[in-house]
Amino acid sequence: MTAETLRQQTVDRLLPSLDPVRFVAADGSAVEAPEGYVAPPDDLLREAFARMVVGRRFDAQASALTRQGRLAVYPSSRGQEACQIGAVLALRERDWLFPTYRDSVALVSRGLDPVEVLSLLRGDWHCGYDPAAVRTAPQCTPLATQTIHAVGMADALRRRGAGDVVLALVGDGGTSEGDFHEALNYAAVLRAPVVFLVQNNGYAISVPLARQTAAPSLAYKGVGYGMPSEQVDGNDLVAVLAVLSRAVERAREGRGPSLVEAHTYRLEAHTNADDPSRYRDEAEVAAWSAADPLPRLETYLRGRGVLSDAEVAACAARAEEVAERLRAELAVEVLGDPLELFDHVFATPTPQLREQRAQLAAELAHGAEGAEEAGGR
Amino acid sequence: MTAETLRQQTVDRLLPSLDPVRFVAADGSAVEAPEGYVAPPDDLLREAFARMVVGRRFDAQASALTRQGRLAVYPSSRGQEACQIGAVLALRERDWLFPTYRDSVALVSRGLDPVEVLSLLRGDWHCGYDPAAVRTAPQCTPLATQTIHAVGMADALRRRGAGDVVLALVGDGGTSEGDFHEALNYAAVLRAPVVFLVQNNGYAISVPLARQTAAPSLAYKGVGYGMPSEQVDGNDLVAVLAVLSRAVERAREGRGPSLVEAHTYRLEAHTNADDPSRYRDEAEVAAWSAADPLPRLETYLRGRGVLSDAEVAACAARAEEVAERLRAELAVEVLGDPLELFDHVFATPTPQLREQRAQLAAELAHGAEGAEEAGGR
Amino acid sequence: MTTLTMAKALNAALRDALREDEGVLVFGEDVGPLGGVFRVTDGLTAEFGAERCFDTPLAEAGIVGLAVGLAMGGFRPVVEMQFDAFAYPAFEQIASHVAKSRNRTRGRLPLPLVIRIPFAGGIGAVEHHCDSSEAYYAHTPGLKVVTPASAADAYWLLRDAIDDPDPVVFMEPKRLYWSEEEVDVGARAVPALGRAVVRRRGRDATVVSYGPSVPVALEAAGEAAREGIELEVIDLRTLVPLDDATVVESVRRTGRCVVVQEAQGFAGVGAEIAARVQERCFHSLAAPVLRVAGFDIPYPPPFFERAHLPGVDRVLDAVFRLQFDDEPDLTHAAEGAGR
Amino acid sequence: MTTLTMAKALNAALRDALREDEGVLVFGEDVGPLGGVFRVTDGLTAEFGAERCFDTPLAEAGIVGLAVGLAMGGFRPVVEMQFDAFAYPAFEQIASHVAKSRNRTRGRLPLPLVIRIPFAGGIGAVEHHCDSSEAYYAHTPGLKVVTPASAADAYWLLRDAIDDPDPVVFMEPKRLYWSEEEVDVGARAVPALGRAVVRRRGRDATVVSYGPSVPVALEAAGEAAREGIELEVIDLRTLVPLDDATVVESVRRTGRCVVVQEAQGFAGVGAEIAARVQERCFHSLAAPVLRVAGFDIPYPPPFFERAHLPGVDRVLDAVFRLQFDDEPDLTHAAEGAGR
Ligand SMILES: Cc1ncc(C[n+]2csc(CCOP(=O)(O)OP(=O)(O)O)c2C)c(N)n1
Ligand SMILES: Cc1ncc(C[n+]2csc(CCOP(=O)(O)OP(=O)(O)O)c2C)c(N)n1
Ligand SMILES: [Mg+2]
Ligand SMILES: [Mg+2]
Repeated sequence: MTAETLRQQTVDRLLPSLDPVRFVAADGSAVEAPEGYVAPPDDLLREAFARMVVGRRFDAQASALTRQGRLAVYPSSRGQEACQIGAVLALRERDWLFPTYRDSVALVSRGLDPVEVLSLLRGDWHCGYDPAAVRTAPQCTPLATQTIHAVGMADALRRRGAGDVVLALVGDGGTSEGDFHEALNYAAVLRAPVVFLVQNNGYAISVPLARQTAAPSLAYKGVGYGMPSEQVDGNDLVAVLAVLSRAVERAREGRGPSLVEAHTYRLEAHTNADDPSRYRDEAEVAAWSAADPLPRLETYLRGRGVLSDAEVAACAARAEEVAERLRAELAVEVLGDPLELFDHVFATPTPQLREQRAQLAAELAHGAEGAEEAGGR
Repeated sequence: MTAETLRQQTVDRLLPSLDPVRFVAADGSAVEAPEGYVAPPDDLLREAFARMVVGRRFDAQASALTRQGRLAVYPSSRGQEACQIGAVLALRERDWLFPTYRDSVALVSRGLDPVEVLSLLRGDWHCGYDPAAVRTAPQCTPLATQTIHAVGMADALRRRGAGDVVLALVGDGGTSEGDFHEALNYAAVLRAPVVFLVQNNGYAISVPLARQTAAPSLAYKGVGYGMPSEQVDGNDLVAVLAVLSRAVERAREGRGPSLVEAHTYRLEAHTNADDPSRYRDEAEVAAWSAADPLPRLETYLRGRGVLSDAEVAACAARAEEVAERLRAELAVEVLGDPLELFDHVFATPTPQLREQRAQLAAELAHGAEGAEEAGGR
Repeated sequence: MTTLTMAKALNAALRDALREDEGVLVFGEDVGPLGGVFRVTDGLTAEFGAERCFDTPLAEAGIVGLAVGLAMGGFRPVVEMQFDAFAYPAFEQIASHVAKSRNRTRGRLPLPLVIRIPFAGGIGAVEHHCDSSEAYYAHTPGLKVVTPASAADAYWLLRDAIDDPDPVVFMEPKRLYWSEEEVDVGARAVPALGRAVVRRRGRDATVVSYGPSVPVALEAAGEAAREGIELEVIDLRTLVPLDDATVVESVRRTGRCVVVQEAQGFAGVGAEIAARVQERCFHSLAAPVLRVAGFDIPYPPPFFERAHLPGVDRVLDAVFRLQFDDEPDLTHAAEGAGR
Repeated sequence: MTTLTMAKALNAALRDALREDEGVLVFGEDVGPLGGVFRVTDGLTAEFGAERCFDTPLAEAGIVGLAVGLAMGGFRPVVEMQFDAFAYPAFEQIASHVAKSRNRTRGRLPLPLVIRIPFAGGIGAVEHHCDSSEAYYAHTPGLKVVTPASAADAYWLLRDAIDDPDPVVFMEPKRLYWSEEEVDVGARAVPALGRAVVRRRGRDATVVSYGPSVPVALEAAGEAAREGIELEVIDLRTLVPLDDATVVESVRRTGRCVVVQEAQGFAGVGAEIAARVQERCFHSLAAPVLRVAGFDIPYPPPFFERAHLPGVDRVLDAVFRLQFDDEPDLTHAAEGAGR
C-alpha cells in the first residue's frame, strides 16, 4: 500500500457518510442501514420507547408548569427524544453525561429525580442533584463550555483505567463557540474516551443553521481534529442508539473520541419565553412533526411485532404517573434558607462572608419582626 | 448528476490535496505541480528572491541587535521567508495584511519602514507604523485574535465593493485557539474575502505539531467550515505564491475565503530568549536547513537562466545596506516623552487621566531637579 | 415627547443612529428577525436590511472581533452580548484589543464601537444571566463604561456612545427594560456621556448610585425624607470617565456618603467611589463612606434574589449608620482587637 | 534551609506536591520538556513523566476547562497560564465555572485546582505580557486569589493553594522570579494562605501592599525611616480571603494608611482596601487613606515602564501627604468648587 492510499484511507475513515445513518424511515418502516452498524436488540428498543413516552410527558408537564408560574423557564426538547434517550441508553451507569439546559429529558431518562432535575429551572438552586452520585454534570448554560469539562473528565476516567467513558451533549449553535473547537482538539490529541453528540435541531434560538455554518454538515468538523465523525437521523432512535453505541464502544476500548451529528428538530419554542413565529413558519414545523421520533419508533416496533397495545397503554399510564407526581411535588413551596447563600462559596466561609451572612441574618430577623419582606425589591 | 455526487463533489472541492503543492524540489529542480496552479512569472520570482535576500539579512540583523540590547526581544523567521514573502507578493497594495509577532520580514518586504516595524520589539511603542496608511494591522501577540479582525476587515472591504482582500497570518499553535475557529466560521458564513495562511513551522515554542493536532494536516480544518483548503510546501516560494495568488483571486472575485497551510520550519529559536536544545535536536534542524527556501529559489532561478551572478550580488549588496541602515537607526536613542502615555488612551483624556498626567509631570520635574530617575525602580 | 420603555428607547436610539449614519452596523446573536431576546433590536432588520442589522454565528469572541475589524475598516459596529456572563468568552478581545487599539497605535487606529450588555439581575433568571460585570470593564483602561437608569438617558447615552470616538461598553440594567418614561428624542441636549446627574437634591447625605440601583436609591430617599433625613441622590450614568466633580461637590456639602451598587462589593466600582470620596472629601466627612452592595457570592438562584439584592432597607440601614447623632459606629469595633 | 529564587521555590513546591499527592497534575503551554518560559516547571516531566506534567494544545480556555473536568474527576490540577493577558481567553471558564462549581452544586462538586499566572510588569516585556489582572479574579466570588512577594512565601503559599479545597488563582509577580531568599521547605508552619504578614513594624503609618509592590513598600519604609517616619509594611499575601483583621489592627494603631499596588488604580484591589480601611478605622484616621497605583492606562511599552510603575518616590510622596503636620491636604481642594 502506498503512503498516498494510506493517507487517503485515514481521511476516508474520518469523514462522515454523505447521508445520515438511518434504520427506520419517517413512516416507521425499516430501511437498510449502512454497513458496520448493529441494530440494538428489541428489548432495548422497547425500553427506549417506554422512556420516550415518559420523557415526552415530562416535557409537556414541565412546559405546562411554566404557565402556572411553577417553573421560571423551561426549554422544551419535544421532538429531540430520540437523541436524548439514545444518548442515555448508549451509556452505562458508571459513564458520565455532560448535558445542556435542553437535556432535562435525557436526565430524567437516566433515572435522575425529576424534581432535582428541575431545580435550575424552578429557581430553588442552580443544580438540584449530586453530580458525582448520578455521574451527570450540572446542566450547562454557558454554551459549549461543558464540552471541555467532558474531555477533562474523560481523561480522568482514562487515568483510572476502569473503561468508563463520557458523552457530551451540545447544540448546533454551540458548535460555533471557540470552546467546542478546543474541546474537540484536546479530546483528539489526548485520545480521551469521549463522544460528542451534536443535537442539530436547526436553530440556535432564532438563528437557522445556514447562518451558523457553511459546512456540508456539522459532522464534517471532525476531520479537522483527526476525529472520526458520523451523521445520524436524530429522529430515528434505532439509528441514534446504533451509532452512539458504536462510538461509545470505540471510546471504551481506548480507540479515541468521536463526533456524532444528529439531525433533529425542536418542535416547541426555544423556551416558553420565545416567540418562534418571528423566525420560522408553521409549514416547517408541520413537516418535522411528520418525522416525529415517537410515533416512528412505535410504528416500527409494532410493525416488528414487539410492542403490544397493552405495553403502549402501560407506558402512557406510567407517564401520567410521572406527570402527576411532578405536579404534586412542584406544588409544594420550597422553604429555602437564604443564609445558605453563604455556605457554598468556599469550603469554609471567609471572614468577609461571615460578616455578610450576619448582616443578612439581621436583615431577615428585622424583616420578620416587621412582618415585611427582607432584602431587595 | 445525483444529489449524492453533487455533495461528494462539494466535499472533494473543500478538501486539500493529499500532498502539499510543490513546484520546486528541495534541490532547486522543477517538479510537476498539480493541475490548476499557475507558476508565477519569472519577473515576480526574481523580485521575490530579492526580497527574500533582504528579508533574511534583516532578520539576522534584528537577531544580532537583541544581543546588543537594542531590541527587547526578536522572534526570528529564518527559514519562513518563502511564506512571508509569498504572502506579501500575493497581495496588492490596497489589500490588508494581518500579521503576527513573527512576521516582521513580511512587513519589511511589504515596504514598511524597518525601524517602525521594530518599535514593538524595541520597546518604544506597541506599534510603530500607521496601520491604515500601510494597510497592515499591528503585529499581533495574543494568538489567533487577529484572525477575527481580519474577517471583520474583509467584510468592511466587501461592503465598500472595491475588490480588496485580506490575508491573515497565523501559526500552527494559533490554530488551536478558539478564536481561530470562530474566525474561520465567520469568514465562511459571511463569505468574507479573506485568506488564512497557517505557517506551520512545526512548533509552538517548544510544543511540536503532534501535541497540537491529531488531524492528517492542519489544512483538513477547512472542510468543517465549508471552506476550500490547500496545503503547500512552505519552503517553495514558487508554490506558496501560486497557491496564495489563486486563493487571493478567489476571494477578490467574491468566491469566498480559503485556508492554506504552508509546511515550513523556523531555523532559529522561538525568540532570542528561547533555548531550543530543550525540545528539538540538531539533526532535525540540519534536515530542514537542507530544505532552506532561499538557496532553493536561487538554484531554481539560476537553473532557468533568469538569475545572474550580478543580480545575486546586487541583492546581497542591497541587503547589506538595509542591515547597515538598521544598525545605524537603532543606535540612535529614542527620546520618548513619558507623558505621551496619557494621550492615546481615549480621544480626549478623562479628568482622571489629566490628574494622573499632572502627577507624573510633577514627578518627572522633581526627578529632573534632583537629577534622579523618576518613577518606578 | 413620547412615553417609552427603556427597551423601546434603546430601540429608537439604534434606529435613529442607523438612519443618520450609514456606517452604523448592528449585529449579534438573535438581533435580526427575532429582534433580540429583549426586543431591543426589534424591526431593525426589516427597516434597514440584513446588511445593516444581522445575526452572527453563535460566538462572542467572534462578534467582538468582527466589530474590531469592521471598526478598523471604518464602520461603527454596535454589538449585542445576549447576557452579561455571555460576554466573558469575548473578554480577551475586549481587554486586549478593543481597549488597547487606539493606544497601541498612537491614536492611529481608534475603535469607535459599542458593546451592549444587558446586565444585573432582578428578573428571576437562572445562573449566568444576572451577573453585574461592570467592574471588569471599568477596571480595564481604554474602555468607556456607561449605564443608564432611565428611558430618556438610555436613548441619549446610547446615541452618545455610538457617536463617541472611543469604544463604549454599554451596560443595560435588564430589570429596567420595561420601566417607562417620557423621552424627548427630538433635540440633543448637552452630551450625557461622562456626566453624572443629581436625581434628587438633599442636604443630609449623598447617595451615589448607578444603573439598576438608582431607583432603589430614589425610593430610599423618599423613605428617609419621611424620617426627616434629606438624601441627595446621584446617578453616575457613566462609570468611565467618572464625573468626580459632581460627587465631590455633593459630599463636601452633605458631609456624608453612601454608595449603592448591585454588584458584589469586593473590588467593585463602589469601592472606587468610596476610596475616591474619602481621599477627596476627608475633612468634610462626618462619618465613613459606607457601601451598600450585593454580597460577595455568585448570583443566587431566583428564589433568593431578594435576599441578595441591595434593597431600600439595606440602603436605609447604611444611611442610619452615618452617625447623625455624632456617636461613632461600633459595627466593626471588636475587630482586630484580639490579634 | 536553602537559598532559592522565587522561580526555584515554586518549582520545589510543585515537585513536592507531585511527590506527596498522586492526584496532582501539572499542565499548560510549554510546561513539559521546556520547563515553562520561566522554568517554574523545570524537570518535572523528566521526574514524574508526561502523564503528570504535560504540554497541552495552545488554548487557554481548553487548559482551564480540562482542569475543571479533571478536578470533577478527582484530580488536583495545577495549570499555568503563560502570561497574565493570555489567561483572558479562559475568562469564561474561570468566572462561570471554576468560581461557581462548588456553589452551584451546593458543595457537591468543589473544584480544588490552582491556576498559576505570572503577572505584572517590570521585566521589559512587550504589550500583553505585563498586565496586573488580579482585580478581575478578586472581584469574582468563589475564587481565592494569592500572590507571594518572597521566595519562602512562594513555596508555602503554593503548597497551601494546591492543598486548598477551593480553586486558587495564584499570581506570580514576574519580576520577583529571580529574587533570592532562604527557604525552609522542611516543616510546615501555620498556613500562609489567608493571612497577611507584617513585614516591618512601624508606628507612624501603615503601608498595605502585595506581590510586586512589597519590595517597593519596604524600600520606601527604609527611606522614610531616614526622615524619621516609621512605616509599618503589611504584605497581604492573599487578596481573597482578605486578612482584614491584620490591616485594621495596624491602621487603628498608626492612624494613617497608604495602599500600594502596581495595577491600574481604578476599581482595583487597592480601592477595596482603601474603602474598607476608612469604613472600619474612620475614627482612628488622621488623614485620608491614600492609594499609590499604576496609572489608568494600558501597560506601557518597555521604554516607559519606569514612568508607570509605582516606585519608592511615589510611595513616599503619598506618605508625606498623610498630614503629619495636621494641615489638611489641598491637592483636591479646588475640585468641585466651580460647579
Ligand atoms: C456563551 C453563551 N452565549 C449565549 C447564550 C444564550 N443562548 C442560550 S441558548 C442559545 C442558543 C443555543 O442554540 P443551540 O446550541 O443550537 O442549542 P439549542 O438551544 O437549539 O438546543 C443562546 C444563544 C448562552 N447560553 N451562552
Ligand atoms: C493567547 C496567547 N497564549 C499564549 C501566548 C504565548 N505564546 C507566544 S508565541 C507562542 C507559540 C505560538 O506558536 P505558533 O502559533 O505555532 O507560532 P510561531 O511562534 O511558531 O510562529 C505562545 C504560546 C500568546 N502570545 N497568546
Ligand atoms: Mg439548536
Ligand atoms: Mg509554530
